[in-house]
Amino acid sequence: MSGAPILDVRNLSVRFRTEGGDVPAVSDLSFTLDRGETLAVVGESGSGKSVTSLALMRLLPKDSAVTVTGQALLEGRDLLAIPEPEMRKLRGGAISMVFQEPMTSLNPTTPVGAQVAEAVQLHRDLDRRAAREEAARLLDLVGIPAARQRMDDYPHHLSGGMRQRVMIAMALSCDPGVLIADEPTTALDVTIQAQILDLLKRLQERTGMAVVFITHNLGVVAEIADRVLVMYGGRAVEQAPLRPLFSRPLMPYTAGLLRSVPRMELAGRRAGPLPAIPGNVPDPRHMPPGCVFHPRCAHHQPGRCDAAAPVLEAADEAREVRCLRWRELAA
Amino acid sequence: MSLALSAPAFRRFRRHRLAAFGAATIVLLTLGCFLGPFLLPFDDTTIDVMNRFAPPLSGAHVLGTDELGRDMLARLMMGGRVSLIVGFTAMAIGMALGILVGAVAGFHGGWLGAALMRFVDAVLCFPTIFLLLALAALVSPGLLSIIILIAATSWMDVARIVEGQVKSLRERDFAVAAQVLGASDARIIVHELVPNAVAPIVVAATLNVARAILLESYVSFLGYGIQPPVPSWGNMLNNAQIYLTSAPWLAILPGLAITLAVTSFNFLGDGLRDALDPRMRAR
Amino acid sequence: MVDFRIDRRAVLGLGAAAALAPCTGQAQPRPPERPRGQVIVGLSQEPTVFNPLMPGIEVDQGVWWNLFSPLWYTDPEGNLVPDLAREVPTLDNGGISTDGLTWTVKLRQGATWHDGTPFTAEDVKFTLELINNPSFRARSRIGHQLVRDIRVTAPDEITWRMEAAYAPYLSILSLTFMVPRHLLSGVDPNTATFNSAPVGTGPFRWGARQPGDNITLTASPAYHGNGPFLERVVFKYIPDLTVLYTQFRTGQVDHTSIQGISPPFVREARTLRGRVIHVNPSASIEHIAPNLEFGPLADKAVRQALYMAVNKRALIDAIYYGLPAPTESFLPRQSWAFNADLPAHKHDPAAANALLDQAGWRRGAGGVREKNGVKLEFTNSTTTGNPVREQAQQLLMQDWRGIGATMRVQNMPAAVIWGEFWQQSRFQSVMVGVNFTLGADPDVTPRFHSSAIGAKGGRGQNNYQFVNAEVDGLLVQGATQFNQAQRRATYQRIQALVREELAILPLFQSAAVEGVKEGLNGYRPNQNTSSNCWNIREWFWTA
Amino acid sequence: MSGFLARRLGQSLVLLVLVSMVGFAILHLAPGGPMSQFASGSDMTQEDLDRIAEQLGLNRPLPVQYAEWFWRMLQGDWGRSYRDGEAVLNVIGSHLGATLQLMLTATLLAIIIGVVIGTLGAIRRHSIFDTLATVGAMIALSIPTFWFGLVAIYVFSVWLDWLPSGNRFTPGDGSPLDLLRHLILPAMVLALVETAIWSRFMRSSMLDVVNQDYIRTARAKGVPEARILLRHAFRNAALPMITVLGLQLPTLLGGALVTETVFTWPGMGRLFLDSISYRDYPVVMGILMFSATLVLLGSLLADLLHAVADPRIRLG
Repeated sequence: MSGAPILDVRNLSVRFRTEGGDVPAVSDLSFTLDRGETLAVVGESGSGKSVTSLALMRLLPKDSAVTVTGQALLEGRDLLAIPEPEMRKLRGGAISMVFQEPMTSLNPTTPVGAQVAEAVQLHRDLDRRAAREEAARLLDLVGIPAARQRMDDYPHHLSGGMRQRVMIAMALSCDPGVLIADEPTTALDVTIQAQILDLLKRLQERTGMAVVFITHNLGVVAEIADRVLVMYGGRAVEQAPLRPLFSRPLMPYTAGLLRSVPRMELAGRRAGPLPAIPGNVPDPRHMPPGCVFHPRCAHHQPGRCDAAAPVLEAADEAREVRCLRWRELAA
Repeated sequence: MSLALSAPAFRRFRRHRLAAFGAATIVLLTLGCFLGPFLLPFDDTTIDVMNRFAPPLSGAHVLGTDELGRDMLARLMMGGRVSLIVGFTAMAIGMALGILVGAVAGFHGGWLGAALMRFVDAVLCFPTIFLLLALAALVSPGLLSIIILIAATSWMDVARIVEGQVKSLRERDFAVAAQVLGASDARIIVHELVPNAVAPIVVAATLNVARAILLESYVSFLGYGIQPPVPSWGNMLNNAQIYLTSAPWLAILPGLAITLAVTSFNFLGDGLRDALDPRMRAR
Repeated sequence: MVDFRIDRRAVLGLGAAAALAPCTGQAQPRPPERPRGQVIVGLSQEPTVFNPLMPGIEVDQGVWWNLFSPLWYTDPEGNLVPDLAREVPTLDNGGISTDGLTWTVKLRQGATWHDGTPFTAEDVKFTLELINNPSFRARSRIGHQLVRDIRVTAPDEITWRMEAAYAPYLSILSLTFMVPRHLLSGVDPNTATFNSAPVGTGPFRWGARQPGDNITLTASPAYHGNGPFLERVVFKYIPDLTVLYTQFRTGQVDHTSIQGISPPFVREARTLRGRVIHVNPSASIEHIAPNLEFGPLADKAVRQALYMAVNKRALIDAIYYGLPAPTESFLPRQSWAFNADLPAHKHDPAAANALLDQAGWRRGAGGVREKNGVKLEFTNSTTTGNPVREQAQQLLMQDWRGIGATMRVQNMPAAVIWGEFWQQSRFQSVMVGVNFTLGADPDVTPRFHSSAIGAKGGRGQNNYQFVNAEVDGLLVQGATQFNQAQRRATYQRIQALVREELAILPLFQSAAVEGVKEGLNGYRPNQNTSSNCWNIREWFWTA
Repeated sequence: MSGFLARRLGQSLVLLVLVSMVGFAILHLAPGGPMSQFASGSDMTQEDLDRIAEQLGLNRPLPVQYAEWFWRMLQGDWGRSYRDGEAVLNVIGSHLGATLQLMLTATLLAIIIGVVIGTLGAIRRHSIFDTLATVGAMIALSIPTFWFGLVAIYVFSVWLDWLPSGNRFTPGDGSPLDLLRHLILPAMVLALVETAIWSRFMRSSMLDVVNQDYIRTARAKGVPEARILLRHAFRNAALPMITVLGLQLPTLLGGALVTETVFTWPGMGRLFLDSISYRDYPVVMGILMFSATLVLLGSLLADLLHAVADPRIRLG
């Protein structure tokens, strides 16, 4: 179980066509994911994280307003190019996804057990009864107490945390190689958040799946990630293993993000009020010239940062960064 | 996987194209009905018994003549005036009544509000046409009475909308804050509530014009409508019924006019709803 | 069905009598031995009243004629023909005493009710008494309230005394159907089951009623008269005249009755194959009813000018397709009392203008005349939903505008216009068709006697508020005369006076256009009965 | 649940009393009266008319008449028709069948066609089909029903001579085929507007649903599109339709009135029209109360059904 990455995303771009013109939601994004690895994709809202995950699942609206280019090789097969029926078989099978909103992501008129069983039955050759058995096992696995009794409950009977466990059970039903978790804990309160993260870690250890964990919460990242991909304005701006990134961010944006997080989870110390990054996420229709982060960057040099667009360059064998001044700043 | 071609742009264009079509048609109809008769060599009430039932495009009368030899185009225009006047004034009165009742009920709440809203509920229990006919028995037919009749059957929805808005806004912080700061009720209504309620009201108003024009034709069809010799699209249609086989254009033309006008208002209302109601915008 | 291929158009215009039998040279078709087939009669109003003594309209009466029998009826020529009576009482046969106060009626023997009970003089007595029963909602008590001391002298003979001599009572009785004592005594006659399952002595018996849709009658084998030759009669309610005509055209109904065929359809109807169209002069006189107490209309000169300004010919020819005949009288041309020498109407707007100028009506602002501050303006009303009448109104409006008179249309639903608006003379003018006769009797006391003005506490229907001492006197005289020649003179003088005063502006004697499917024999229009369904007993299909 | 039911029924009864007052006042304040139609032509005199009005109790003060009517109604006696002397409930009952037949046929047609059109329109949003369906529905909602009826009669009865122009059956025939032939045109006309309404509601409901997160979830599970539509989207989209049904059915009574007039269909609508023009107060009141009850029951039933079908809803 080593060697080639399980997922290899190359030059992924997503554009939306709107009244106001073309919107590049994701630009030229490339990353890899090794088996069993957890990659955290971090960024503020609007940075393109969720669009990336939906693009990989091919769940973006299938109309002419959306243009997706690039490659996403899942064990060598390009998710963006295979025919839809094949893709459908992969979805929920080899690659599955957990969404942000547990309150609305379950079908309100179908008992939860049936929803899990449906996923099981779709991808595995089981009859109804066996699928139901399997669903019960999965619900139990994700830590739903008295799982068998809750099979016939409707989603509205369950709490948010429980619903998210159901979602996870559904996602895991076919031992996926890759699980994309799109802010799975954001909508939950803190104690539940921790439980769900624990659960995910535990399940990952058991099944050896790779996880793409999308979040804006660096606290969560610290807890779960092996590697971190920081996105800003639809681009990857920094990519590094967890520890080096946290201890020595190269991109000023990453540094800003880290400063804006209560650091107790990270180092147990806390110093004064949290300095948020000034300014707002750029309007994707009017990206600033040069480095897209320069209007908010404390280190930006007029005439340089707003003139040439930086490229993503390798900082060392494990790290990449997109900044014109990273060497100066690191020094 | 690469998809091309515009969609949202086209989609919005299409959307607005229908609304624009509606608006343009309404403007044209209104202009035509109010200015057109001045340009025509014929009067809408001049009878010419020697020249009855002239088919369209057969002579001096572009759209032919009716059962009394009157010019159809002139009558359609004058009828359009009446129908549009009925549509707009009935809508305006209905709106005013609805807003008044809704605002009072929503603002004061309590037993008065409850009583008003129960009354609204009771009136809504009557199927519109039943209520309309029952009310029609009360008054002698005529332009004013038909306007009042239609207004009397189309204020309840607005009352409900306004009452709901007012009530929900009243409970919101800013209205409470404004009240604490000593703003008068009227000021609160004008500055805080009206802007919030205006979108659904505008939509309802547009759709109610369409409804009023349609109801006028129903009432006239059932014999309780505008009196001769004043034409309205409804009574023209009613009178044309017996000539359906011999002079079908007498029935077809006003029917088309009604359909066109009502469709236009409905398109416009639909477009306005899309534009004004953010919840509906996704459609 | 047999197609006789006659030149229908030649036959049609001639009206009632001519169209009776298609003149094909073939032998007159003979009725079958036993009742056969059915006739579907299309009606534009729904018959709902089946107790023939309660308030009903023409369509109800059309049904009554087939379920019930009067003592005698008036035939199309105006003769009284005995039915349940053996003979019509007259001064000559002694049935009516010379002072007109004692009446004796000899009854037919062997007539039975549909349930088998024999019909006797007790039933006649019961019927007359029921009409005067204060708790019974009897339709009309005109004439009946004069009846006193009813005595059954034999099972087939009855006699009574009249409070006052009243000649029209003969005609009133010709429209009074007998009801069965054994079913109506001892129960509330207003709500008796009889009212919804009537039992009569007529040619057909009650079958079934589908409310809002139809009534089915079936042949009564025990009927005492000629016929019936049909197994079944269905009275079908088709509320829309257009649909009624369409269904007649497509053959779904065999006969369109009462409202019949609307004038606009007549031309097309005459071209239909297998359909015979009858244009029957009816007893209804279409007129403008002025309120003689209302401002300008109180002035006789105004009425005369208005009348002269009416382009009757255009009205009749264009709007009514030339079907009705212009008239000057309130009586139908066919009445024995009709006055043919009334001055004829002349369309003369110039003379009308001159007359108004002379009478002091000067043209004011907008060309409308006025006199002493009173404008020559009035409203005209009729029932809504009658497009043909509305057209006539608009034509009159234009005619009268030409002489400086403004008429505005103010139409109302029937329930409103004929309510207090009409009964209490709240109108200014009304366009209406009225049958002034009682059966075939020309007595018009309720319409023109000064004591019959509802608005002045009167008991009749003189809603014009016509007051004329000479007419009053003549009306009293006519009601007590039993000699027809004398009565004719009286009523001809009344017609002349009403025409002279223009108490009504007569337009025309209405023509009812009714259609009959070819092959249906026996249809005989009768303006003395309110419905031409009066003799369905004689109808039969050509074999 | 029973608490909810009791409360709703209580509210409904209060509303019904209000309805009866409004209706009674409107009717009896209207000029004219049930005796009017005899005044124009027949042999009845003013005296006769006054006498009968007196006998019918029409001269008493309005509150007295109302009180008596109300008290009797409570005891199940809705009075007797002035027109034919039948008990009002029987009168209504004898016209109800025809109306129900027409209404149910039209509704069924409208639901089936409307739901299919609406669903397809939502799935293929902004396709040519959807555009046509949208425009078509708008036009259908804007056509005066009676005019459409007249045109339909002109085309199908007068011109093509395929179908009868009115009535419920041919007298003396009444076979199922005959009934069906008579039913087609009026049901089609009545269904036109209904179909438009249903397709609009269905489309909008379906659009609501297909944009829901759980549909995305289903896709993420790899559920085939067809199954997503049928199993996941349709069921959820159909739920609000129950409410539409509950609210639509009674208003159909009004729509049926016009259609019944055009096609001389012997139903409630015609009865109402005839009764209003006759001023047959007991029957008119009866119909008003009946339809109001239907409206209230409709919405109550819709709520109940909705609660049964939608597990999220708890009545309380």
